[in-house]
Amino acid sequence: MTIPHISIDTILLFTMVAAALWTVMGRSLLKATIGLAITSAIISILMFRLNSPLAAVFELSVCTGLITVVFVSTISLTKPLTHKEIVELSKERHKRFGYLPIIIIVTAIVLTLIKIRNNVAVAPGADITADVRQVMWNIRHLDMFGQILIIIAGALGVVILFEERKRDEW
Amino acid sequence: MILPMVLGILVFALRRARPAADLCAVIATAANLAVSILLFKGNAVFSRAWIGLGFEFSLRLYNLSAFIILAMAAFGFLLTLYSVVFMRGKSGACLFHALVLISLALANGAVLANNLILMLFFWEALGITLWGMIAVGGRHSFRTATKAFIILGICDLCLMAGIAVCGHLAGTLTISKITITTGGLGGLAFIFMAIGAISKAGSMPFHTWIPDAATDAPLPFMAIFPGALEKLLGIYLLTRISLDMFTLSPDSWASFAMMSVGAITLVGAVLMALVQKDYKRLLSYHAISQVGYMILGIGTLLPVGIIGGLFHMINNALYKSCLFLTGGSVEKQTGTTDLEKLGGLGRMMPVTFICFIITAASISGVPPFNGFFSKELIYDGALERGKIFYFAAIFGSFLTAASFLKLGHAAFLGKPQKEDVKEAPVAMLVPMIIIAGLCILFGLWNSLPITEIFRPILGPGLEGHNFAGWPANKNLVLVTILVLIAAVANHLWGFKRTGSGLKAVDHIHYAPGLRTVYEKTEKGKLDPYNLGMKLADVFAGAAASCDKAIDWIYNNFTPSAAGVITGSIVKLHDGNYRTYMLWSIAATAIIISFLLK
Amino acid sequence: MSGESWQSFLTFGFFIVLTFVCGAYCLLVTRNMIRAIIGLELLIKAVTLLIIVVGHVTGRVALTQALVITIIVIEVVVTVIAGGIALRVFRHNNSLYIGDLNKLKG
Amino acid sequence: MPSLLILVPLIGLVALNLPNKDIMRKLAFWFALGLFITQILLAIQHHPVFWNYQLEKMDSFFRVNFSVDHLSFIMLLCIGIVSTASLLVARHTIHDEKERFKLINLLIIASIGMSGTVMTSDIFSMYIFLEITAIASFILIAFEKNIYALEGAFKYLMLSATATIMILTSIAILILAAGSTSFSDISQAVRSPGNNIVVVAIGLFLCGLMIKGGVVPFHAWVPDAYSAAPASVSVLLAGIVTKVAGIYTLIRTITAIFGLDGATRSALLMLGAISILVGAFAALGQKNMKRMLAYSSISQIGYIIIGFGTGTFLGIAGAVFHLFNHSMFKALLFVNASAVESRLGTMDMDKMGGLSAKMPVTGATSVIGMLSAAGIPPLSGFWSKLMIIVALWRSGDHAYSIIAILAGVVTLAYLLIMQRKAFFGKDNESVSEAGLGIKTASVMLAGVLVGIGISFPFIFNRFLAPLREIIHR
Repeated sequence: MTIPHISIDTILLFTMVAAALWTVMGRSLLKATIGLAITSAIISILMFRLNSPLAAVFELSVCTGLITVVFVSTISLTKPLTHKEIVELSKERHKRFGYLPIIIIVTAIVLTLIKIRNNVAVAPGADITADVRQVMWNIRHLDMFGQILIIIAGALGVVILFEERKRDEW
Repeated sequence: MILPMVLGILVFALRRARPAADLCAVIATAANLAVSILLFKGNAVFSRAWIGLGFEFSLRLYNLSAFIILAMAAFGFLLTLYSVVFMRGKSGACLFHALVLISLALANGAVLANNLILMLFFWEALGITLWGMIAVGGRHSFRTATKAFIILGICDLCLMAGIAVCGHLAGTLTISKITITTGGLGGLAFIFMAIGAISKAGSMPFHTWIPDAATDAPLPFMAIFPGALEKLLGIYLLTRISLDMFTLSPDSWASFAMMSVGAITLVGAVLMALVQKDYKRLLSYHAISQVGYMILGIGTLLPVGIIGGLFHMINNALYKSCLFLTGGSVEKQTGTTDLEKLGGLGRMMPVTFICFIITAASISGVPPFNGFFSKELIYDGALERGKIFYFAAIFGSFLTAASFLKLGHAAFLGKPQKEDVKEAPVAMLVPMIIIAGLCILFGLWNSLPITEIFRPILGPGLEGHNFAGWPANKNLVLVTILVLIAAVANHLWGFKRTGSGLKAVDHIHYAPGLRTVYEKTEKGKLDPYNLGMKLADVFAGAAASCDKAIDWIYNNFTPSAAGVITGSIVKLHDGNYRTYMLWSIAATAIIISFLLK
Repeated sequence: MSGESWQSFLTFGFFIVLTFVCGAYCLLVTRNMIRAIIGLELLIKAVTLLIIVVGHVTGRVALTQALVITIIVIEVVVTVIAGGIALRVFRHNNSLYIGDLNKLKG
Repeated sequence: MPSLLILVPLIGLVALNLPNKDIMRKLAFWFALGLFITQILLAIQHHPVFWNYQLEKMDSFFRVNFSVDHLSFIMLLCIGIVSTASLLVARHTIHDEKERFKLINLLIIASIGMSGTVMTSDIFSMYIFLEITAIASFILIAFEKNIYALEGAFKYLMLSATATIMILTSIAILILAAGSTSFSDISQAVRSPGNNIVVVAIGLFLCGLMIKGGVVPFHAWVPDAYSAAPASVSVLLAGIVTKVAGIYTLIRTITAIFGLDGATRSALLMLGAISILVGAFAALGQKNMKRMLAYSSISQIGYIIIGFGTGTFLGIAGAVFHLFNHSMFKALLFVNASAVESRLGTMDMDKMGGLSAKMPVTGATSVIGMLSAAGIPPLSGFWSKLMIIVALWRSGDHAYSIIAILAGVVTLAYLLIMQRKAFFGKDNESVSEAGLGIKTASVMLAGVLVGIGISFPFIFNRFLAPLREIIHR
């Protein structure tokens, strides 16, 4: 790979990786969640820039919004750690996660060294200018059924997993 | 043609109601017998395209297979009759009968099959029923059954490999079309297939499960399987491969190898038999030893030897199953088979005793019983091929006679250990009497089986030879009779020394160092004999430790090796998903880099 | 494919791979169930971005958008269920420590 | 009209969850049973009127490129049978009606997912259906909500999600190369050689599927998930879910899209051999019945992979046939395990013994299952193993065929250990035979095994011989 040109996209991408790094290395779970939301937001901006507004809106609303809510509520339902524990944990965490930036830099260097030939020939498609909704409803409506099924399954899962039983099991 | 009957037997077998099952078993075997009598002398090929993979479902009936089937059917019938009485009231009797019937059907299939894959199919399935039958015996027998199954399974794998190589070489799997020479791969195939055949027959070193099974498995099993069916099958296959499938010359290494295996088996096993103190165990070692004769006979690859081997096969099946049956009667009536606790049964169980005498005389090769004639034929063949084999055979014969004298003496003569032992029930006696009668018949009228059955197997090229009647070589007969007399003398001598029939041959086993020196000085004449006995003792010891080593491999080494592998694999699964994920990612990386190459 | 769009694909790919590394490292190293799920989220996001980029460079924006929308729906459901399992585990163990999740082994 | 197989259950599912739940709860079992049995019948008959007819209205609305061939038929049959067994077991192991209702709902969802997977000819739809199945499975494994169940579900979820990411990355690259997601388009684009990035995509895709299928070394979640799941779910999971999600998809994508070139072939053979050995030896050391069966599953999957790796017609037909047989006998063994579990409350084999006296049906059928698994003639498992071994031998991979034969001994060893510990030996008092549903399920599966074993030539000509078409496409 060649070294990427500097442009808005590149800056955004760089921020994305930085946000991801922060997510992983962040001290508390809440910070990690916020980091994930930021990553997600940056990705949705990138999607806008790549002519995919619908996906971007979806990403923004669902991932940045809904998932963050899910995580925050899960985290708040679990027991918060005491300050002392956090300090102890974070020391250990530095040991474990300290390698990540190094690994990322190494990967980046390796990637710049790899040469990938551009011999991917794409056949010109008919739907280059097609509308998303058209595609979704006319070509990929099986996916819509899949989505319905998955949502039903998810609903059942929520019912089953979050429902409290009367007698407490081991 | 025979298939519907096989299926019928299977259906019968699966019926579970107890009294009905007994009846069914008898009827089914009788029907089997009737059909095989009808088919006897028939010559037919039944063939059908099968699953479109180039295999054929083909059965072939010709004189050898028809004869074997007849013999199996007869034994099946008689022994089922016997076992119905013997097993009455024991747990698992129904299952046992069912398994016997299924085995009979499978054995029929194996004999009839004209396609190696088909034969393998039946052959392997027999292993399962065998396992089941030993396992019926009780708590201890499960282990034995598994051991037997593993040994036979490994040998069957050899057979499978042999078949694969055969198919590769001959380009067909139809037995009657295969002709292969024993060079290179062909030799390998021959070795593999011979291993499969002789292990089924119970030859050394694949024999170790038989004595164990003798003590653990139900007795009729011993009479049916190692006594009759397995011998018939194993020797049948050996004949087929050495006569039909492979072109062997009498001077080839294959012949030499087979004869060596035969000689070693017959001497080694009989030495083991000599020192046994249990009726059934003793018999089981003889069952192994007699296989040695057959392999020796067939291994000569001379017409006389082959006919002797085949004749010996049927004779052995006769007297060995009858001997096992007498053992069964003794066990049934006295509750034990330990020779030290038996004695003086001859008066209380006269019929059993007479049957025993007849069959023991047969197995020892006393004229004019059937064993004598077949052994003479084998001696003839062996002598022609090499003196050493002849001496081994004669020596084996001597020890056989000695051990049967001991057995008969200990069990049926001497001081009665138990009072009021009754004769066995009629249904158990009938098979014994019939078989003993056949022993005499085949002895006196030996031209019947030889000219009618065995000669056609070898086909033309035997004009002018008539193997029936009294053996041509009178010198051999003389030697045999001398050996027998020597055996009797040996026994009497031992009996005088120890005063017990059981211990009459102990001097062979215990030939001790000090006493040898003493005897050397006192009886200079018997010196070579004693030395020989000492040598025999060494051999017996070696055979025993060999036995133990093989046992150890089967019992300890394999499981512990498996245990180490298993243990380390299990330890790798530490329950942490991150480990598992790491494996996955690493494997993905490896696979992708492999694909990129 | 034109050199320009190939170049832009490579640029995006470069950073997407880096994000992959982040997420995978998080999955492999973390000791907290929630953080493991967050790592998973990062990976899925990187993949969605990759698909959109592919759509952009091949001119099949409509198709890839449709796919991405489905992926996002699936992703949400998976995350919710994973969160539910984590919550349940917390009820039992009173911790989210992954080391406690090795009762099934061998 | 094959889309009805997706549509009808979906509508039924929605209807079941409408208000007035009491009636629906009672109805759910029969509805599901009807669905599965219909599916079995349709798959056996493969009547052209149903499978080829396009409804006028549906054609325009439901323009899904479902393509149903003989491989799909076999898989649909399998799905129907195992789902039925699982349903019957569920009826007798879960006593709370509310809980059972939820479980049945999820069962239906999983079976829709699987049916969709085997019918679709679009790589992304395949992914979606896989995901539907997977999500239903996560919930089903965690159904009892004890810590083991949660742990098993979490591990499965994590590894499955990893697989998902691999598959999606691969799909992205394939779209880059082909511009479309249908099998035929990708297959055309992929077959030009020398395209490294596409090779990476293929590798990722196959590895993702192998995670889902539980091929060594991607297998480690399998025993945990199987042993933690409730009885009926482990029947479904072991019987069919991993087979459809991992192995069927592998066979389908390789035959229809990627093609089996030399490197892929040797990779498959190697992985298959490793799976056979690792699975068999690991099973030898297990004390928990379900775990042992799970490792046995891994080993049998190895046979399927190795048979498929030969690339010949005989090998692929053997692999598909073994896939079917394995579904049947593994489902049978798990049904029996659930019968034992429902009566003894434990899966520890050291605490069992003498069960065949008290549970005759369970004991007898498990012997049949065991013998079939060990490849003993004339049960069905023998034929498929024979086909695989012969195919390996003919294609020149003698070493692999010898491994396959020798591993048969180990297979028999661990199954005998299981049989002896659980069903033979000392008596276990106060145990009674399992419920009617479980008995029905095990007798049904055992009947299938025996029947197929006996009528093998017929089965071969009717179901396996047409598989030639998937190779020569």
